[in-house]
Amino acid sequence: MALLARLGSALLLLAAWWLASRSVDPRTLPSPEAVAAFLVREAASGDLLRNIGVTLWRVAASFCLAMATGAALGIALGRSRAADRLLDTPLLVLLNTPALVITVLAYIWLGLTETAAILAVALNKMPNVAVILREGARGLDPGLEEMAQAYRYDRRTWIRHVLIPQLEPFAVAAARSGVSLAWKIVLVVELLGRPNGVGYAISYYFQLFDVAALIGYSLVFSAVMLAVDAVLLQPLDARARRWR
Amino acid sequence: MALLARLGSALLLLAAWWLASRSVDPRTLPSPEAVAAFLVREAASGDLLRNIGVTLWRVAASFCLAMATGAALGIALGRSRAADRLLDTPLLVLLNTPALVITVLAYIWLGLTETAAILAVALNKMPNVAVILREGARGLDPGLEEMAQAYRYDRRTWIRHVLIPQLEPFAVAAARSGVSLAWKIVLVVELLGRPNGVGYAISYYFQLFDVAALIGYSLVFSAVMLAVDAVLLQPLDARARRWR
Amino acid sequence: AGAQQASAPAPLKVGLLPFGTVSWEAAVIKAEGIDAAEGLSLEGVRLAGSDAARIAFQGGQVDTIVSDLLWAARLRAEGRAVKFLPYSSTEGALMVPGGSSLTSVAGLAGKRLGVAGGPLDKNWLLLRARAREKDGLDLERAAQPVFGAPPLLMRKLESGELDAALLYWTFCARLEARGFRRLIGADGIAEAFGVEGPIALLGYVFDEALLQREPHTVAGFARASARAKQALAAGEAAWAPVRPLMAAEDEATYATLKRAFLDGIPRRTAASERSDAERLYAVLARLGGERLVGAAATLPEGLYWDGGPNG
Amino acid sequence: MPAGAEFRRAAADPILTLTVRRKVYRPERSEPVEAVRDLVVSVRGGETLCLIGPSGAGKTTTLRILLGLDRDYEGSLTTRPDLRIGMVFQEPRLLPWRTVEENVRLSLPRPERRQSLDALFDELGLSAWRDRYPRALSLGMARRVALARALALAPGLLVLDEPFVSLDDAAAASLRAAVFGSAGSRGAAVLMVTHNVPEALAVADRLLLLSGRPASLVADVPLRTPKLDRGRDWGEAMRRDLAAKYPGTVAGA
Amino acid sequence: MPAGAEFRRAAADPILTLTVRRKVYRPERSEPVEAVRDLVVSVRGGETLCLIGPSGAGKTTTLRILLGLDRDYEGSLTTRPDLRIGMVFQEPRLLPWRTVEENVRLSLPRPERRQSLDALFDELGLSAWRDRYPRALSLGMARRVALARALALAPGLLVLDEPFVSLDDAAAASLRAAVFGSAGSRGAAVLMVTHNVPEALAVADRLLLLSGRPASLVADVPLRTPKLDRGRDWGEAMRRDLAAKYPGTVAGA
Ligand SMILES: Nc1ncnc2c1ncn2[C@@H]1O[C@H](COP(=O)(O)OP(=O)(O)OP(=O)(O)O)[C@@H](O)[C@H]1O
Ligand SMILES: Nc1ncnc2c1ncn2[C@@H]1O[C@H](COP(=O)(O)OP(=O)(O)OP(=O)(O)O)[C@@H](O)[C@H]1O
Ligand SMILES: [Mg+2]
Ligand SMILES: [Mg+2]
Repeated sequence: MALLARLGSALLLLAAWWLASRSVDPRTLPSPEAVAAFLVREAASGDLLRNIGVTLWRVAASFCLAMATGAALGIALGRSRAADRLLDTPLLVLLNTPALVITVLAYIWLGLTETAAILAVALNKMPNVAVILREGARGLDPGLEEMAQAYRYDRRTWIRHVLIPQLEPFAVAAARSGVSLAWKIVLVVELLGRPNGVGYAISYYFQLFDVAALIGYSLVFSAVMLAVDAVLLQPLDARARRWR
Repeated sequence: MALLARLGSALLLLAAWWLASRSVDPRTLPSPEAVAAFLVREAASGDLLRNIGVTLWRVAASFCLAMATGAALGIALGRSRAADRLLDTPLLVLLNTPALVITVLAYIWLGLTETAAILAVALNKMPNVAVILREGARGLDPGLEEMAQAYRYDRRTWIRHVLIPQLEPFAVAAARSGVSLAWKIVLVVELLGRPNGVGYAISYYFQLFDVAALIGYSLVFSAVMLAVDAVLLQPLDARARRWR
Repeated sequence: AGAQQASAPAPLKVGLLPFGTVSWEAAVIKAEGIDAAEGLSLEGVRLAGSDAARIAFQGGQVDTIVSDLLWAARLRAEGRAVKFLPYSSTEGALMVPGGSSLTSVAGLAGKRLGVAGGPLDKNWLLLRARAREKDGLDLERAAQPVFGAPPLLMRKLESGELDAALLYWTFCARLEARGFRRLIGADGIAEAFGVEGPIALLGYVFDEALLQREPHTVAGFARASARAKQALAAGEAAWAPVRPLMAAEDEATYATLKRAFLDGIPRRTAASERSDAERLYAVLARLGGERLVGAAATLPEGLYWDGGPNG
Repeated sequence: MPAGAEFRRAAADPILTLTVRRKVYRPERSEPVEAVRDLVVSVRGGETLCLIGPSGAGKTTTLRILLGLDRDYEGSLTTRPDLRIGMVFQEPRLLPWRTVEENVRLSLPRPERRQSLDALFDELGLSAWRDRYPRALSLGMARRVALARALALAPGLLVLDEPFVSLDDAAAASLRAAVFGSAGSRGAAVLMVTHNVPEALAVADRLLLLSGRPASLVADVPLRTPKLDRGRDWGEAMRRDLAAKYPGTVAGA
Repeated sequence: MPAGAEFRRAAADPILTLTVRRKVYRPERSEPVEAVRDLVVSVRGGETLCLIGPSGAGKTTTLRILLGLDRDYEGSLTTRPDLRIGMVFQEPRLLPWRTVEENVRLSLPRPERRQSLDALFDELGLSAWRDRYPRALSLGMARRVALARALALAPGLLVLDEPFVSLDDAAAASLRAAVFGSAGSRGAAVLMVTHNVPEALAVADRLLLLSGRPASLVADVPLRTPKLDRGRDWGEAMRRDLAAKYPGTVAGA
C-alpha cells in the first residue's frame, strides 16, 4: 500500500517531467529517455557503478562518524548548561564555516587523502546533527527522568529505554536531512580533491554542460537514497513508533 | 553571564588558533593577525561590507522563503498520512538533489538573475526544513489535541497556542541548522552565477590560495551569524521556553 | 559598418572571470576606446568562474565567453551552432620545483604527480599518451597521480607533498615567478603528435545566430580584440589598466604572467589552426573516448569562424 | 405558552442523546478491544447524571464519543446545536506553555476572552497562581485549573471525568459546591463519571450503572429523594441496596 | 543475639530519616514558593505511615526530596544504604514506548529482570494487558501498572503518592490487599500520601498530619488499635476526634 503510493507518486513525477521536456529545448531539460540512455551507456562502461559505489562508501563512513559524534555532542549540550555555554560558540562557528573552507583546510592539513575527505564531510555535517539533537535533549520529559532516577535505572537501560525513544524524532530528522547533507558535501569534497565518485562525475559533466548526465547522476543517487530510506530508515522508524 | 561564557569560549578558541599558527607554515594556517590584517584591508576597500551585505540579503530572503514553505509542507506531511504518502518521494528526491544541480537548473531555466539565485537556495533548503518539521508534527500530543477539539479552539488559537509551542524545538533546530545551510548554499549559488557576495569572494581568493582571506571571510560571516543568533534566535527561544 | 556607427553602438556582452585574461583585454579595449571605434559597446559581465561562464553562455545571459575548443566542438556536435574564434595558445605545463632532479617525463616513474582537472583533463591524456609512446611508460600506473583543484595542487607542490604538478597556465606563471620550472609544456606535449605550431585551444565562442543577426558587431569585436592584443604587445603603456586586475603579488609574477600572455597571442591562419586542431582532436578522441569529446569523433564542420582578421 | 411550561419542556427534552451499539479499538499488531456495547445515554437539560462503572470499563471512551472526539464507532449522536459543553478530562490536560489564566481564557470563544474571572479564581482558590505555568502546580491544583476552564465557559452541559480525586475532603467539598452551584443557577446539566458512590448519591438526579468492559448499561436509577433530604442513613441504605442488586458495579461498604 | 531481638531492633531503628528545614521553589521570573518548612519524617522498618495534608501543601515535594530526586533544600536525608524503595508517583509515569510488561521489568535490577511476574500481573488484573502499550490503557489500569512496577521490585520501603484514586471501590480494595499483603509478608515499610482519611485510618500504624503550604508537621498520631479491631465505629470516632483537633487538615465527615 505505502509502496504503491510511493510508486504512484514517482510515476506522476516522471510523467510531469516527460510532458515538460516535450515543450522546451532538450538541452536545458532533457527528456527522461535521454537521461535513461545516458545512464545505460554510463552503466555499461562501469563508471556509474564505480562512482556511485565510492561515493556511497564515503557518505556512509562520514555519515556514521558525524551522527555518532554529533549526537554525543548535542546530547551533552542539551543536558548540561555549562557545556552548552562553553561550546555553543565554537559549534556555531563550525556550523557556519563553508564546506569549501573546511574541505580546503582538511586537504591542506591532512593531504589529498581519503581520510581527509571523509573527515571533512563529517566535520561539515557534525554541527548540524549536534544542533538538532541538542533541541531534543533539551526537551526530555522531567517526569520520566524522575521515574528513571527513582528506580535507579542503570546507564544502559536509561539510554536505551528512556533517552533514545525521546530523541527518536530528532534523530530521524537529523538522519534524513543528514544523509542528504553528507552526500551534498561529499560532492564538494570530491570536486576539490578526489579523482572519482559522483561528485567528480557531476563536476566533469558540468564542465561539458551535459544536463542529461547531471540529472542522471543525481537521480540515480536519489534512487539509492530512497532505497536506503525504504530499507533502513523507515522500518527503524516504524518500529520505534509502534506504540503510537 | 551567558554572554561572558560566550566571550570566554571565543577567546579560548582564538588563543588555540594563535598557538597553533605559531608552529606551522603561515601559508597553510595563517595567524589571527594576518587574517585581521586582511579583513582591515578588505573592509577599507569597501568590498567586505558590500559582499557580506549582498550575501546576507540573499540568505535572509531565501531563508524566510524556505522556512515558510518548508514548515507548511512539513506540518501537512506530518499530520496527513495521505499527503505524506503522495509527497514523500518527491521530497526525498529534492532533498537528495545536489545543490549544484538545482542551482544550474535554476540558472538555466530562470536566467542568471537574483530571483533564480534566491529561488535556488530556497529550493535547496526547503526539503530540509520540511523533513525536520514533519517529525515534529508527527509527535503532537494527542491529549492536548483532544482538549483543543473539545473546547472548539478556532484555527488561529490552535496554531498559536497548541501547534507552534509543540513544534518550537523542531523549528529552532530547523532554523539553526537552516540558516547555516542557506548560507552554505548561497556560496555555491554565488560561485556559479553571481558577480558579488561572499561566495564570489571566497572562490576568488581560493584561486589565489589566500587562506587568510578564506578564513577571514568565513569568520566574519560566522560572527554575523552569531550576532543574528544572539539577537534574534536566542531571545525568541528563551521566550518560548519560559515555562520549563 | 558605417551605417551602424552613425546610430548608437551595438552592445555586446562578454563574460569576464576574476583572473581571466579576457578581463585584461576588455580593460584595454575600454581604456583606449577601441570598442566605440569599431562600432560596438563592450559590456563586461562579471562571473565567478568558468562554470558560471558556461551557464551564462548557455542561458543567453552573455553573447560570448572564452572557452576551450573541446567544449565548443562538443556543443556544435550536439546541435548548438556555435563558432570558435581563436583567442590564446597559452596552455598549462608540468611544473617541478627549481631544484628538482627531474629532467624528463621518463623520470616521473614512482613520483607523486598532481593533475588539475581530473583523469580526463586533456593535457593529462596527452601527457600519458606521449609518455607511453616516447618512453614506454604508463604514467597512470608508474607514477602516483593525485587529482584535485589547481590552487590546492599548487600549494601541495610548494610544500613538497607533490614532486610535480600539471597545472593551468596562470598557476604555472605564478610558480615560475617563485623559482619553479616547466618540465614540459602543453605545446611540447602536443608536438609529439605532429602539431606544427602553437595551437590556440582557447577561443571566443559565439552563437551562429548572433553572427547572422549582427555580423558587423561580431567582426568589430574580433578586430577590437586583435587591436587590444597588439597594444599590449607593443609596450608597457597599455598595461596600466590591466595591472590591478592581475593580482600579481610581485614584479616577477607580473612579468611572467605578462610574458605568458603575450606568447599566447594567436598569429596563425584559421586554416592552419584548424588542421592542427583536427590532428589533436583525433588523438584526444582516441584517448578520452566519448566521455571527453562527445559523439563526434572528428572536429565538427564549420566550427572555426573565418570572418575574423585571421581568416 | 407561559415561561414555566417552556422551561419544563426544555428540561424534559434531552439536550444530548448518544447511542453506541459498539465501540471497538483496533490497535495495529494486537487484538481488538471492545470497549462499549449497546449503551444509550441521554441527558436532559438541568439534570445531574452520574456514570458509575468499574475501572477500564469504557467510561472515558464513552465520554470521548459523546464529545465528538472519536467518530470511529457504531451508533449515533445528536446534540442540541447550540449546546456548549465544558469538559474536565481525567488528567488536567493544561497547555504547559501557557499560564494558568491563559489556559482558562484560551478555552473561551474569542468575544468572551476578556471577561473578568476574578470571582471564579477566588472561588477555586487559584487567585495567587494565575500567572504561573502549570509545571509549578501540584496535581490537585492543576485539576482545579481544569475545572475553572470548564466553568468559565458557562456551559449548558458540564462533562466531568472523575473531577474530585487528588483533592482533600475540604477542597473537594468546596469544589463540588462551586460546580453544582454554578450549574444549578444556570440550569446546566452535568454528566459526571465517578468511582465515589457516596459522592454520586449526594449529587445525582440519576445514576447510570455500567458493567465491566465492554461497558453496557446495567441500570438507570433515578434518585427521586430531594437532595436536601439525602442524609447519611439514606445514603447508606441506598448504597447497600444498589450493592445487593448490582454487585458487579457497586461494592458493598 | 536471638533472631527475634534482631528483628525488633531493626523495626525500631528508622530505615530512613528526612529532616527538611526549608524547601523553597525559586522559579525564574516569578515569586519564590515555600513548599515545606520544618518537617521531620522518619520511617521505621515494617511500619505503615500515612501522610495527610491539604491539596498543594507540599506532600509530593516531600516525597521527591525523600527519594533523592530533589537535592535543592535545607535539611538532611539519611537512608539505610541497602534500602530498596519502590515508588508510585501521583501520575502513572509509564514509558509510553514500552509495553506494560517491559515497563515493569525495566525497573528491576538487571539480574532480576527475568523473574516470573505471572502471579503479580494476575493479582492486579493485568495479565491480559502485558503486551499492550500504555496508550491503550485506561487511567485506572495505568495506575495499576505503576503499582505493579513498585511491587515487583520487592522493596524495603514502598512510597505511594495517592495510589488508589481513579479506581472503583472493588478494585481499590483488592489493590490495597495486594499492597499491604505483600508489604506485610516481607516486613516492608509503606509511606503513603492520601486524601482519603478512612483509608488511612484502616491501614496506617501512624498518621502524619501536615498543615497547608508550607507543609509542616501538625501532628504525629500513632494508631495503636490492632488493624483487625478497627471497625466502622472506631473509624468514625477517630475521624471526628481528629477533625476536632486538627480542623485545618482533617475535614469533618
Ligand atoms: N487507544 C486504545 N487502544 C486500545 N484499547 C484502548 C484504547 N483506549 C482505551 N482502550 C481500552 O478500552 C477500555 C476502556 O477504556 P476507558 O479509558 O474508556 O476506561 P475507563 O472506564 O475510563 O477506565 P478508568 O476508570 O480506569 O478511567 C480499556 O480496556 C482500555 O484498555
Ligand atoms: N516546580 C515548581 N515551581 C514552583 N512551585 C512549585 C513547583 N512544584 C511545586 N510547586 C508548589 O509547591 C507547592 C507544593 O506542591 P506539591 O506538589 O508538593 O503539593 P501536594 O501536597 O503534593 O499537592 P496535591 O495534593 O495537590 O498533589 C504547591 O503550591 C506548588 O504550587
Ligand atoms: Mg477513564
Ligand atoms: Mg501531590
